[in-house]
Amino acid sequence: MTALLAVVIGILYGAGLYLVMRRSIVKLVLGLGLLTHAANLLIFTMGRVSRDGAPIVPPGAAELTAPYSDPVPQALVLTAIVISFGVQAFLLVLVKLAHRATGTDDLDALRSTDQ
Amino acid sequence: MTRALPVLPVLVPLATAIACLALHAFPRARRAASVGGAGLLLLAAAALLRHVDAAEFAVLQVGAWPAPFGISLVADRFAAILVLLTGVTGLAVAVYSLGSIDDVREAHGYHTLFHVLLAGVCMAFLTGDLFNLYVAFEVMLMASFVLLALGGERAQLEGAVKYVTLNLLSSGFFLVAVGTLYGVAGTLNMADLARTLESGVAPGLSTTLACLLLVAFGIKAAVFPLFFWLPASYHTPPVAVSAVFAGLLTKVGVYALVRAFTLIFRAEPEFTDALILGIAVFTMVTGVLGAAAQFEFRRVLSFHIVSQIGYMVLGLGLATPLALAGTVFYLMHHIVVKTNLFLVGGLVKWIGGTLALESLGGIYKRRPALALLFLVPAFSLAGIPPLSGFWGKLVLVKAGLDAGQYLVTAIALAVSLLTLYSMTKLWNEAFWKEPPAPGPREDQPLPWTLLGPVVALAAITVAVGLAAGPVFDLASRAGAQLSDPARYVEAVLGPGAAR
Amino acid sequence: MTLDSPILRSATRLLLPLTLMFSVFLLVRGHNEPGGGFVGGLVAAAAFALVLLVQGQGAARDLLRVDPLSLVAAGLFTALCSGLPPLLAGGAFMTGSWLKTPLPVVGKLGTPVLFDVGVFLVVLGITMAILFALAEEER
Amino acid sequence: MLTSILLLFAASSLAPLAHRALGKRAGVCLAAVPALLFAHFVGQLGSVTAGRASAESWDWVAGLGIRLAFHLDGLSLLFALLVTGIGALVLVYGAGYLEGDPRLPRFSAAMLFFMAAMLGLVLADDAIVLFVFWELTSVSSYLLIGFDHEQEKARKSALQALFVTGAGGLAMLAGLLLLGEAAGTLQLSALGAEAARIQGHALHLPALLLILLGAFTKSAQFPFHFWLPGAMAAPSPVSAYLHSATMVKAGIYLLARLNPALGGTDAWHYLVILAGAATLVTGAVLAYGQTDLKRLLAFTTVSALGTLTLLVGISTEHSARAAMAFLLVHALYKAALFLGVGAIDHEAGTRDVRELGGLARAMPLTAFAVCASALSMAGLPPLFGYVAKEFFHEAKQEVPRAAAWVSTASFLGSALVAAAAGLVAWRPFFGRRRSQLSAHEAPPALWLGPVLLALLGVALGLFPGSLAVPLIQPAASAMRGEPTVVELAPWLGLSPALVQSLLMLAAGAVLYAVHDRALAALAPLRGLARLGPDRGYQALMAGLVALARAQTRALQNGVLGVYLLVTIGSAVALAGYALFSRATLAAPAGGGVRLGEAAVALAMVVGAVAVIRARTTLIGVAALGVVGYGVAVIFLLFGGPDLALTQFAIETLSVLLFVLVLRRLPPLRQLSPRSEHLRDGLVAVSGGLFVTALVLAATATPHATPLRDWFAANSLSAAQGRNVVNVILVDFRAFDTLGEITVLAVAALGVVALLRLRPEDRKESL
Repeated sequence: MTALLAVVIGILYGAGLYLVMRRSIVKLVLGLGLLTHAANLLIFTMGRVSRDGAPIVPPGAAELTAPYSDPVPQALVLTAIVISFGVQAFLLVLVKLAHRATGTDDLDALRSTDQ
Repeated sequence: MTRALPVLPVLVPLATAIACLALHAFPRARRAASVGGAGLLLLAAAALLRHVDAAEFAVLQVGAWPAPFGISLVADRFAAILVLLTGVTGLAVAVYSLGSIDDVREAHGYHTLFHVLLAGVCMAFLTGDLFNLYVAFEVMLMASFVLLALGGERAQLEGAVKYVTLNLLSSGFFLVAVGTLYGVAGTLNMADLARTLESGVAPGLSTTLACLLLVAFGIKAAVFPLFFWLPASYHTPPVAVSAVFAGLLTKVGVYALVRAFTLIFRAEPEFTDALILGIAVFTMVTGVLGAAAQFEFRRVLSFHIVSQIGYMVLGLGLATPLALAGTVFYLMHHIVVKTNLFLVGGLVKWIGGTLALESLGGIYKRRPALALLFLVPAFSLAGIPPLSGFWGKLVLVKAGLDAGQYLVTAIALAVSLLTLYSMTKLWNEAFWKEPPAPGPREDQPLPWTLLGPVVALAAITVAVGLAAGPVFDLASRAGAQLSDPARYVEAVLGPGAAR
Repeated sequence: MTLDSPILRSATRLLLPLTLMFSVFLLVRGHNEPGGGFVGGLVAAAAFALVLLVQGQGAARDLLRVDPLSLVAAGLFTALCSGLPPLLAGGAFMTGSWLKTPLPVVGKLGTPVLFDVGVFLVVLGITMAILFALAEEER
Repeated sequence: MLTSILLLFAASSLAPLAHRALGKRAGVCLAAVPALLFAHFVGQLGSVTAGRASAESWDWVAGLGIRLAFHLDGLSLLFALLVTGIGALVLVYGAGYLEGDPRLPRFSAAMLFFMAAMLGLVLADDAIVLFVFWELTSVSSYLLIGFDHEQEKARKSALQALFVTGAGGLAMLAGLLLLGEAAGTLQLSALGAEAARIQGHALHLPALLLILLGAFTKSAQFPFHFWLPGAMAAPSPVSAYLHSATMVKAGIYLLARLNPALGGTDAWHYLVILAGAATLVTGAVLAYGQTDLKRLLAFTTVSALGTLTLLVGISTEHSARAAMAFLLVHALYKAALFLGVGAIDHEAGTRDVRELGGLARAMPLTAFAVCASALSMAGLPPLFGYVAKEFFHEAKQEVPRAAAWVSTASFLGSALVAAAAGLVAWRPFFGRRRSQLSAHEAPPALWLGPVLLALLGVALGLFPGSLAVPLIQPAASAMRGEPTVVELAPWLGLSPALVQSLLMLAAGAVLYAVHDRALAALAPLRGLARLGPDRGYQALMAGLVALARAQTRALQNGVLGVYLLVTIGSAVALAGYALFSRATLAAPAGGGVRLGEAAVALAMVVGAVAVIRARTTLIGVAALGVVGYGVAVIFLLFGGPDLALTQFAIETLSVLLFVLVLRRLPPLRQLSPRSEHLRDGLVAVSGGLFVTALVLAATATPHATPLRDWFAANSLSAAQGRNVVNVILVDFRAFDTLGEITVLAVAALGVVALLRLRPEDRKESL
C-alpha cells in the first residue's frame, strides 16, 4: 500500500506543481490546495501506514499496546491541516481582492511591483 | 523566573497581541499596550541573553515532558542574541508605528498582527523542535501575509500574491522535509535529530533532506535564486511594516539555515559547505546588482537585503568558528541597520511625499541632522569603519582569507564597494540634489515617534562600531557554540547524550 | 442571501441546541475518543452557520451575542492562561495539572482540557468571523 | 594622541553650535583647536628628534588582535604638524571664503572631521586602526568634494573620488590582513623588525600588491590619477587642504610607513618607482596643458605625488631625506597656491589664466604669497623648494634600475612643472590688467594663510639647518626604520645637481614662453586625452548599470510563473540530485492493496487530473474536494479517525469558502503558450517523481519509533488521556497547537480586515 500511496502522492505533487505554475490566479490557488493534500498524505505515510487501528488506549488498559498506527504523524498532520486551512482562507480572499483590484485573473499582468 | 526565560519572548508578544485584539474598542489603550508589550519583550530578551551568556544554554521543556518527547525551547547565545535584536527592532518599530500607521489600519488589527509576528519570530529562534519551527514559521508568515496586504492597495495585493505564493511553497518543502525526517529518524527534536543522523541513519536521505531544507530556508532567507518574492513585495506596505520585515523575516531564514547546517546536517560538509558558499557568492552579487538598477528608495534597500544575506550565508559556508562569529556579528549589525534604513526611508517619504528618487532631493540642505541620521546606517551597511557593518565585513573577510577562499573574499569586498555605490545613489538623489518640486512637509518638525526610533537605532549602530570589542567577543562566543554542536545536544538531551 | 421559511426556522430552533450540545460533547470526550476542541469548534460553528444561512446575519450575530473576534481573543487567552499557572509557580510552561477525582459525564478535568476549550473558542470565533465577513461582502 | 583626535572630532560636532553662538568669530575659535594641537606637536619635536617615539594603546577588538594604538615618531610628527598647522589656517581661510554662506557651519564641521580622521591616520599604530581612519578620510572628503552638491558635476566628482579611493581601500584592507598574517602582528611600528619574515612569506607578494593598490589610488598614482582633478569641484579651501597636506598624501604616508617592512625588494622597486615616474610625467604634462589655475595646480599635485612615490620607491638614505623634504615643501607651497588661487577666484571671479592679468597692484599680499610659493614649486633658490629639488636630483642617481628612464622622466616633469609655476605666478599678477577692474585685495582671512605659508617656505629655504632638519631628519629616520642623518645648508655648492636644476629651469622657461602656442598646436590632440583612464571609469560605471538593468530584466521580471519555475526547479534539481546520487531506492515491504483502497487512490488521481483539466472554477473546486475527501478516507482506513474527522470537516468548509469567494471569477482559461506547458510539465513531473522516490526511500528505512512508543506508554498514565493523538495535541505538543490557533486567529483577522478595509476608506499611512 505504501508504494501505491507513494505514487499517488507523487501524482498529486506533479499536478499541484504544474497548476501553480499556470498563469490563472484560480489555478494557482487550486494547485496550492493539491500540494497541501499531498503534503499531509506524505507525512501520514511516514508513520508507515498500517490497518492496525487508531492510537487510542482501549478502556481499562493502562497503555497502548501494539499494533496501532503511529500517532505522531497524525498529530503533525492535524496541525498542518488546520494551519493550511487558515492560510487557504486568507489566500482565497487575497486572490479575490487582487482580482478585483487589477481586473484580471492573469498573473502575468501583475508585474507593476517588480522592475 | 529564570526557568521561564526561554518562553517569555514568545508569551509576552502573544499576550500583547491578545490584549490588542481585546482592546479593539479602545484605540489609545491599544497603542499603549503595543508599545508596553514591545518594551517588555525587550526586557525579557535582555534578561534571557544575560542569563544565557553566563550559563551557555537555557533549556525549557514545555509541559515538563522530557526531551525528545515534548517540545524543547532552547536558547543558546546565537538564539538569545537574535531574540534581543527582535526586541530592539520590535520596540523601535512599535513606537514608529504610532506616528506612521493610520487609524483605519490600526482598527483592523495592525498591532495584534505586529505582535503575533514578533511572537512567531521569537518562537522560531527559540524552539529546539523542527516541527515546532515549522509552526513558528507559519505564525510569523501568516502575520506577515496580513500585514503586507492590510490596506488593500493594488501594489500591496500584487506584491502579496507573490510573497504568499512563494512562501507557501517554501513551507510546503519544509513540511515535506520534516515529515520525511520523522519517517527516517523517528524524532523531531533538533538535538535528537543531530544525534540520530550523526550515528549514520540513512546518510543519502539525510543529504537529500538537507538540500530540501536548504531550499525551504533559502526561500525564507531570500538567497539566490530563490529571492524573487522579496524585491517584489517589500516596498509595497507601509514603511513600518517594511522595516520590521526587512529587519527580521529573512533573518529567521538565515537563522534556520545556520541551525540546520551547524547542528543537524553535518554528514557531508564538503558538499553542503561548497554549495552554500556558491549560493552566498551569487546572492551577494545578484542582490547588489539588482539594487544598482533601482530608482526607488525601498527597492534599492530591498535588493540590498538580498545582497547582505549573501554575507551572512558566506560565513555559514566557510564554516570556521571565526566565520560563524562573523555571521552572528553580521546578523546583529544588519538587523539594526536595515530596519533603520527603512525607517529613515519613512522620514524621507514624510518630508518629500514620495520614495521615487527622481522626485526627491534637497533634504541635506534643509535638514542636515536628518541627513546624518541616514548616513550612519547607510555607511554602516556599506561597511565604512568604524560603524558596525565594517566589523562584520572585516571578520568575514578575515575568515575568508584564513580559509584560503581568496576569490570569494575578493567578491565580497567588491560587493561592499557596490553597496557603497547604492548608498551614495540614495544620498545623491534624496539628499544632495535639488528637488524637482518641494515636498508636502518641507519645514514641519518631525514627530518624535518617527525620529526617536531612528535616532536610537543609529546610536546602537555607532555604539556597536565603537565598542566592537565586547560585541565581537559575544559573537565569537556564540560562534564557538555553533561550532560545537555536541554541547547543544547535551544541553537538551542530558550529559553523555552526544557520546 | 437567506433561505428563510417557517419550516427551516423551526428546524433551526430545534437543531441549534442539539448541535451545540454535540459540539461540547466532542470537545469533552476528545481526550479519550476521537473529537476534541478543533472538531467541536467546527461543529458549533456549523450550528451558527445554519442560522446565518436561514435567518440572516443579524439573527446569527444576535444569537452568538459576542463579536467573533472577541471570541477568538478569549479563546487565545484561555489557551495561553491554561499554561501559565505552573510558570508562575516556577515550573515549565504548560505543565498539566489535573483534578484528583473525575467528574461525572465530563471525566477528569485538567489544564489541558482548559487548553482544548481555548482551541474550541478560537475555532468557533474564526469560522464565524470569516463567514460574517463573507456574508457582509455578499450584500 | 587619542585625546587630540577626539578633540578634533568634538570640535567637528560642536561646529554648527559654535557658528550659531559665535557668529563671525566662530571660524577663528574653531581654528584654535588645530592651532593648539599644532603647538602641542611642536612641543613634541624635541623628544622625537632625540629618538624617543611616544606611544599609547588600548584594547579595542581583542578577539581579532586589534588595538587602539597610536605612535608618534618623526614621520607621524611631520604629518601631524602639517595636518594641524595647515588645517588651522584653512579653517580661518574658509570662514572668510564662505562668509555669509549658510553652509559655513557644515564646512567647518566636515573639515574638522576630516582633520581628525587624517590625524588619526598618521598617528595610528595598528594596521586596522589606520584603515579605519583611512576610510574616514575618504568618506569625509566625499562630503567635502561634493560641497556644492546642487551641481551635478560636484556630485559626480565626489562619487568618483569615493569610488576610486574606496576600491583601493578595500584592496588595501585585504592586503593589510594578509600582511598581518605574514608578519604575525598588526602593529605598524613592529612590522619593520619582521621584514625578513614578511618578505619570505608566501603571502608577501599578494599583500604588497593589494596595499600598493590602496596607496596608489589614494595618492592618485597613474593610472588612478583621474579622480584628483575632478575633486577640484570642491571649494578652494577644501582643495588646498585635501591636496597639500592630507588626503592624497595618505598613500605616500602609507608607503613611507611600510617601507621598513616591505621596501627594498625587487617588486617594491619596480612597482613603486615605475608608478611614481609615470605619474610624475603624466601629471606634469597634463598640468602644462591647463588654463584653469585650479586644474593646473591639481595636475602639478599629481606630478608631485609621483615624485614622492618615486622617492619612496628608491628607499635609500638620500631618497628618504629627499622624500621628506619634498613632502614638507610641497605641502607648504601647494596649500598656499590653492588658497591664493582661491583668493583670486573670490576677488576676480575667474581662474582662467587667459582672462587674468595685472592683479599684483590690487592684491599685493596674495601676489607675494602665490609668487613665492610658485617659485618654490619651480625649485628656485633660495626657496626651500630648491633644496628639496637638489635632494631629489641626488636621490634619483640611486635608482636601482632603469635610471636613465627615470632621470629623463624627472627632468621632463620638473621642467613642465616649472613652466606651470610660471603660469601661476606671472599670468594673474603681472602684465596687462585684463578685466575684473573692481578686484582688490582679499580680506585678511583670505591672505593670512597663504602669506604665512609662503613666509615659512622662504624661512625654511634660508635657514634649512635649524628649521627643516629637526623635522626632516626624524621623519626620514622613521621612514628608513633606522637613524638617518640629514644635513642641510641653504647652498649646496656647485654640484651636478645644481647644474641639472639650472638646465631644468631653463627648459621650464622656454616651455613657459611657448605655452600659448604649444596649447594651440596641441589642441587637435585634446580628443586623445579623453581616452584616458577617466573614460575607462565612465565606461565601467555605465557598464555596471547596464549589467544591473539586464540582470533585473532577466531575473526580477515580475512573472510569478517564472519565479515559481525557478524555485521549484532549483528544489527538484538539488534535492533530486542528492537523492538519486546517494540514496538506494527499494520498494517498501508489502502490506498489499485492498480493492477499496485502490479505488480511493484512483479517485484521488482522477480528481487531481480533473483539477488540471477543469474549465470552470466550480469544477476545479469540486475535483479538489474529491481529492480532499479521498485523503480523509485514507486517514480513516489507516487508523486516523481524528484526522479523518477533521479532514472531512475542513474539506467541507474549504469547498464552501472556495465557492463563496471564487464563484465571481471568470472561467478558467488556457493562458500560457504550449511551449510553457511543456516546460512546466517537465518540471512538475520531475517534482512528482522526486517525491515518489523520496517516499519510497524513506519508508524503506527501518522504522525508528522512540517517540511513538513513549507516547503510547505515557499517554494515559502521565497525561490522563486515552486518545493519544489528542493528548499529543493538547498536552505533549500543546505548544504547536498554541501556534496553530494563533495562525487561525490571524488568518481570520486577515480575512475580516481585507474584506472590510477598502483602500478608499484608508487614510494616508507612511
